[in-house]
Amino acid sequence: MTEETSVRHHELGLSDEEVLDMYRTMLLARALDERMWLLNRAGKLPFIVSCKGQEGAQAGIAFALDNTRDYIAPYYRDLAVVLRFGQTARDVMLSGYARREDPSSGGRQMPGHFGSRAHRILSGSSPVATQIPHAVGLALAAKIRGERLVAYTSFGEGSSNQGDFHEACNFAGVHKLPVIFFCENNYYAISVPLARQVACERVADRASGYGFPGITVDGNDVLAVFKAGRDAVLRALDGGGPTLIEALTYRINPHSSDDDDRAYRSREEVELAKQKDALVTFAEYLRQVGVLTASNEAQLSHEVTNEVDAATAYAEAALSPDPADAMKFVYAP
Amino acid sequence: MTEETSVRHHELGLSDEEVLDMYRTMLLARALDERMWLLNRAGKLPFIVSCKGQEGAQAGIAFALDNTRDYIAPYYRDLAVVLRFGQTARDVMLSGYARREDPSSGGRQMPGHFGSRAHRILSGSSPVATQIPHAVGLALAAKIRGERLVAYTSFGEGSSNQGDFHEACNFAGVHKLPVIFFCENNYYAISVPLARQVACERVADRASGYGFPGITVDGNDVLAVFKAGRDAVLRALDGGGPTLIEALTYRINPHSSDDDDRAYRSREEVELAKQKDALVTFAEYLRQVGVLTASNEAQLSHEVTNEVDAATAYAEAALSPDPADAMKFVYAP
Amino acid sequence: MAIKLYIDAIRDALQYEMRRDESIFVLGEDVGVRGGVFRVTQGLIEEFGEARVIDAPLAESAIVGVAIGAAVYGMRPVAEIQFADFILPAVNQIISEAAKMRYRSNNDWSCPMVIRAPYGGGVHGALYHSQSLEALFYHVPGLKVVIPSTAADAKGLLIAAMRDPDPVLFFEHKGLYRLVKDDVPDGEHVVPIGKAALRREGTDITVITYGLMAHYVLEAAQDLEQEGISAHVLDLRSILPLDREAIVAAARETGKVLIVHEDNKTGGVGAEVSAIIAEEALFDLDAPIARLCGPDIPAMPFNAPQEKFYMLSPAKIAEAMRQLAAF
Amino acid sequence: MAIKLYIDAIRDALQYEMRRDESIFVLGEDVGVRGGVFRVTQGLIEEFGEARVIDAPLAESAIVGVAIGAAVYGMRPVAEIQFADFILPAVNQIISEAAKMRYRSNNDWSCPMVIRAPYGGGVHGALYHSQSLEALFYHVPGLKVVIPSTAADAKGLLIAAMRDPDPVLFFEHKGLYRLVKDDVPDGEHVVPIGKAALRREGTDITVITYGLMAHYVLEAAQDLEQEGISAHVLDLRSILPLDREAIVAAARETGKVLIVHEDNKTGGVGAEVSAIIAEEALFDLDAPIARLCGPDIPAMPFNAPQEKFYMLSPAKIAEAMRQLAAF
Ligand SMILES: Cc1ncc(C[n+]2csc(CCOP(=O)(O)OP(=O)(O)O)c2C)c(N)n1
Ligand SMILES: Cc1ncc(C[n+]2csc(CCOP(=O)(O)OP(=O)(O)O)c2C)c(N)n1
Ligand SMILES: [Mg+2]
Ligand SMILES: [Mg+2]
Repeated sequence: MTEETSVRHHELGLSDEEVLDMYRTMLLARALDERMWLLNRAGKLPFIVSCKGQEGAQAGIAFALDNTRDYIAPYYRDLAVVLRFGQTARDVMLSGYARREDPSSGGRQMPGHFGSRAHRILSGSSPVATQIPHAVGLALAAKIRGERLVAYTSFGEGSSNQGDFHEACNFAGVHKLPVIFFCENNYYAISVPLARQVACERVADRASGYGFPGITVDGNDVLAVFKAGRDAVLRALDGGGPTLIEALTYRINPHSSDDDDRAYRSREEVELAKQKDALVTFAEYLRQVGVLTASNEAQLSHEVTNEVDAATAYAEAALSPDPADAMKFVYAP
Repeated sequence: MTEETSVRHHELGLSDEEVLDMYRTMLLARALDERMWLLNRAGKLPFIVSCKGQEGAQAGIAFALDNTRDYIAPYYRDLAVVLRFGQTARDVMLSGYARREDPSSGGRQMPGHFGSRAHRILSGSSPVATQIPHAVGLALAAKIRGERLVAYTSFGEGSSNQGDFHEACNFAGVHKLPVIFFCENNYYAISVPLARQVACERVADRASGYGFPGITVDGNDVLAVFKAGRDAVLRALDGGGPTLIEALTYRINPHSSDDDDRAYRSREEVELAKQKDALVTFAEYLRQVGVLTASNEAQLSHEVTNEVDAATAYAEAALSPDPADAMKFVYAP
Repeated sequence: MAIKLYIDAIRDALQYEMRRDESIFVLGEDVGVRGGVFRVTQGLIEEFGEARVIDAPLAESAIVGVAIGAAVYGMRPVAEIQFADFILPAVNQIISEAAKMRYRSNNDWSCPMVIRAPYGGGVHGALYHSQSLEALFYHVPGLKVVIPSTAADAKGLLIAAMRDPDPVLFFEHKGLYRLVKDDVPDGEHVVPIGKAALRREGTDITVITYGLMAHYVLEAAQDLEQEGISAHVLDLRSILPLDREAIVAAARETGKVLIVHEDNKTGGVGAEVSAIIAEEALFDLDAPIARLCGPDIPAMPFNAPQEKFYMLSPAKIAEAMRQLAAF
Repeated sequence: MAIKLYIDAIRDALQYEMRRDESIFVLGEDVGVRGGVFRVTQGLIEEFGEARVIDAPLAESAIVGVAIGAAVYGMRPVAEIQFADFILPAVNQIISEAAKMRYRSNNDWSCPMVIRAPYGGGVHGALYHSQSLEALFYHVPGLKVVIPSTAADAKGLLIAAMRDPDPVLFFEHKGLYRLVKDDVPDGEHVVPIGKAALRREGTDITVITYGLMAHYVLEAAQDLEQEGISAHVLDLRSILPLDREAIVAAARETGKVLIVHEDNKTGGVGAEVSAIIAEEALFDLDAPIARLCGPDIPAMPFNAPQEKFYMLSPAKIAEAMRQLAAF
């Protein structure tokens, strides 16, 4: 492993272990995503929503947060984020198969609707952007209680058009709350391209309407995202208020397993995005700086595959929820 | 009357008659407002919402629009705007008294809920900010139909925090629609002062989140508002899209006849605002440039008083709606 | 006349009416290039262009609010809400604005528009892509709410909705899109809003229902025929306004009433239907008015066993019908 | 015990509970310095400070959404919606989020919070400051909906709501604020949510009601006493959950039922109450189940004659009671 000061992640104060951990998280997210996609195509999982192409941005921001302290209200693509916050491959597969043991919802919700109180991952729903005020409320509560933490929430660029985004940002801005608003701008909201969806040049421009900084980063540059995230976290903890971070990324797969993206974007565009994929470029970086070697790379890949295999086998064999248990937990038991 | 080129309103292409008309509109709005307030205190009108202090900004913008062409979706304080668009003192009083003949609502709505199809004044409701997307829809319809016009909508700074403001601005921005978003920033939303309400420095800053210009003008400077309005109208008609104009103004009266503002702002602050009141400062300007003279000023005042008196007398004597007519017009007759 | 899928009948209605009336335009999420996530609007952008088939930004309150603005201007917008579950951000625009525009302006302004939304479950849609939301709207004066169960009705009611002078919510059961097909008249075909359809005459029990459940009820009725139970089946089609006369007449026909809907029971459409009967036909009844509905849980779970638990089926319905007949 | 105004009882509940439980905080428009537009929260900011009495920006969806975020963290927010009419922009947060948080997370997360909102008419509030909105919510599993009619209940139910592990909508009739006063226990006083109150025993007819109408019904009942008509009066207090047993028992008591509410009739709470009775006590009835409600119009007009036309009154109610008694 290298020691030169010119190594970017060292400059950011990240150890080789940490960047390797980041990479591992991305790899695991990708492997899970690809496996679930296959299982969907094989007719085993009725529905899948994919994080493919966004793992780099997700790992960058997730590692800027403190997964033993902060609260997150993620959106449905944030697989790498929730893995960092403690969900396991098995948890994810249990949700994919809608099993009784699914920690997010007991098989009640679609995959991608993460949740875990133990890991401070707030349960998410399908209507987009509703989680954004929740993060603001978490931050407000922490402020009232005098607890030092950050609340993170993520959403797509299309979802930044919802009223809830606006109202939540303004509330957080007025009360200078420790919130990280993380927009994963993947250029499409289902079929609608950025220019037909968002009227401003950059989603980050919206921050000026709420009196806090907005920055745009290359979402395929894991370390740039990490840095933007860490700066925002430090500001937030210092009482400096919220930050809006826009990560430019790309959704490599169709919107969901029910979508067919050929109607609305060219294959060339998708191929180009695959070349910029952080999973490719970050691996290259790690090889360059000697963190990733032929041997640990093979081992990582082996481990991740085993993890996904084991998770799949476990979830496949796990029990479905009891039909009548659908009546439970409408209210406190 | 003066002819020098240094006269501001001439530079703007406004004739003496036009600025006098502006002033007359402001004066009439003020006189109506004050009369209704008195009638409320006398127990004759159950509820009043006031435009006092905002007439200058309203006259400025209203005269920048074409009242024979444009559509407006005004908010409850826009008395001077609707007068310019064709509502009369009598109409306003009929609404104050909730009479059958009230053209806005047949006595169904509170005063300040203007509406008139003949004058292209869209009927308004009480929930704030809902009119903002309506203006966008009017502009969209005109665009589809190929008709050349502008849609105007107004709202307070507090209401710019509603989701509907955000969603409407973005829609208009994406489709480059001819909309004027006019924010009358009077520093309070009922009791909540600007700094606790709006997280950014200027409401106009929000425009950058929608890819169109946002400008802040002194709302007591009638001509500055007019100029900003006219520039925006020209841009809109040229296909340049929407503009957000923030007019800095002040609400001299309490929020409504049910409010008591002493709990939340000092008398000094209110007194100071009264000195900057456009009704005072614009009159001074008009006197300076010789448009307002001792004689026409007296005549104007006399005319306006007569108009308000006659309107009051008419409305006072007018019939109330028939009780059972409350069942009408739930659906098309 | 041609046999058409429910989904194709809806597209047919849109296309027919857009050709006839230039003021109609469609807006919603992914309705353009993508042709809608269910492909209801497929082909429309090619025929009518971007100006009349608008891919709106992801903001339901704006979709409805902008449609209102266009409607008051004189256009006839047809707004699509991608899933009925996502109509909730637009509730203020629908209830405070669209429903009250005519009333509040004393008939000066009006708001002729249609809001289409796929609803309903049984398609692995989970909590937020399966809900029935009609109970939210059917008590709101100023709105009309339509729920067609056949392809012919889907076309005829949608055309009626597009011609209606007032706002109409048009709920399409997504399970019907490609499940149901029937004879749909070509060209002009209008089914008046507010009239229920008697789907089956019978003498022992009356079943009142709508939407996908109309099919399940008819299936159950057919099975029960063999057991010697004869069911009278009324399909409401419009739940605001409700067809009071048809409801009362159907109840009187047999004196035993079962109301069936997919939406959860408490406060659902069945409550009002039952109340109408209890008000107007109480002494014609030979049995308590029964309701068979979705359970009172927040929504339908994703996993198959619980989704099945939530959903009614012809078998569950037949069982309730048997019990009523035996009363 | 002290005689207190309804509004003071509500403030009493907030103050008592905020002193007892540090996790309770209040947020809403003008609730701080202004003490609320009706002065319900007057004095709270002075006692509890800006951190626990928050003047929120004018954005109802954020008020509810932020409250949800605080609730899941472990706080107990009490959000005020300035007028019930303005709850509509927050419907998505209430129905999609608050009501489903526990269910969707399989009991992992929960959302203990209260949303207070003044509702109701007869106060010159016009179309948008007079509405009854309970029909929008009482069919939503996961929510509780409470409407107290007395000062003592207002206090006891609000304390219960603040201690409830699930989201509670608390509707306060603005006409009651300074109209009604009664004996309110000092200090600790909890009225369990979900239990109706029998306000009057009678033998001829049963009237089921809630909110301001409970007072009008009792007034009418007193008048009718003189005419020899004896009314049994049930005040629901909680409309979700409804107290089924109490409803059925009250209906059986006299066999003649009138349901009275201010909200418009179609799809209102009365529909479900009627349906419950038609389901469970049909053969105990001696008359059709009657409903006397606001008319089915979008909302209550501003002008006095039409407002009066909309509003029920003791006289209108007495007339309906007489008719039912004579049946
Ligand atoms: C309120 C609401 N409206 C519509 C949908 C349907 N929907 C799901 S995801 C999506 C697009 C989201 O796009 P974006 O916010 O850019 O996120 P991405 O999926 O691209 O990551 C839409 C329209 C929804 N879930 N919620
Ligand atoms: C959705 C909604 N919430 C709350 C209210 C109650 N309300 C009426 S006006 C107002 C303040 C509006 O402030 P601002 O937008 O600044 O306009 P201003 O009255 O100061 O001109 C409030 C809270 C409302 N009418 N609508
Ligand atoms: Mg996107
Ligand atoms: Mg203001």
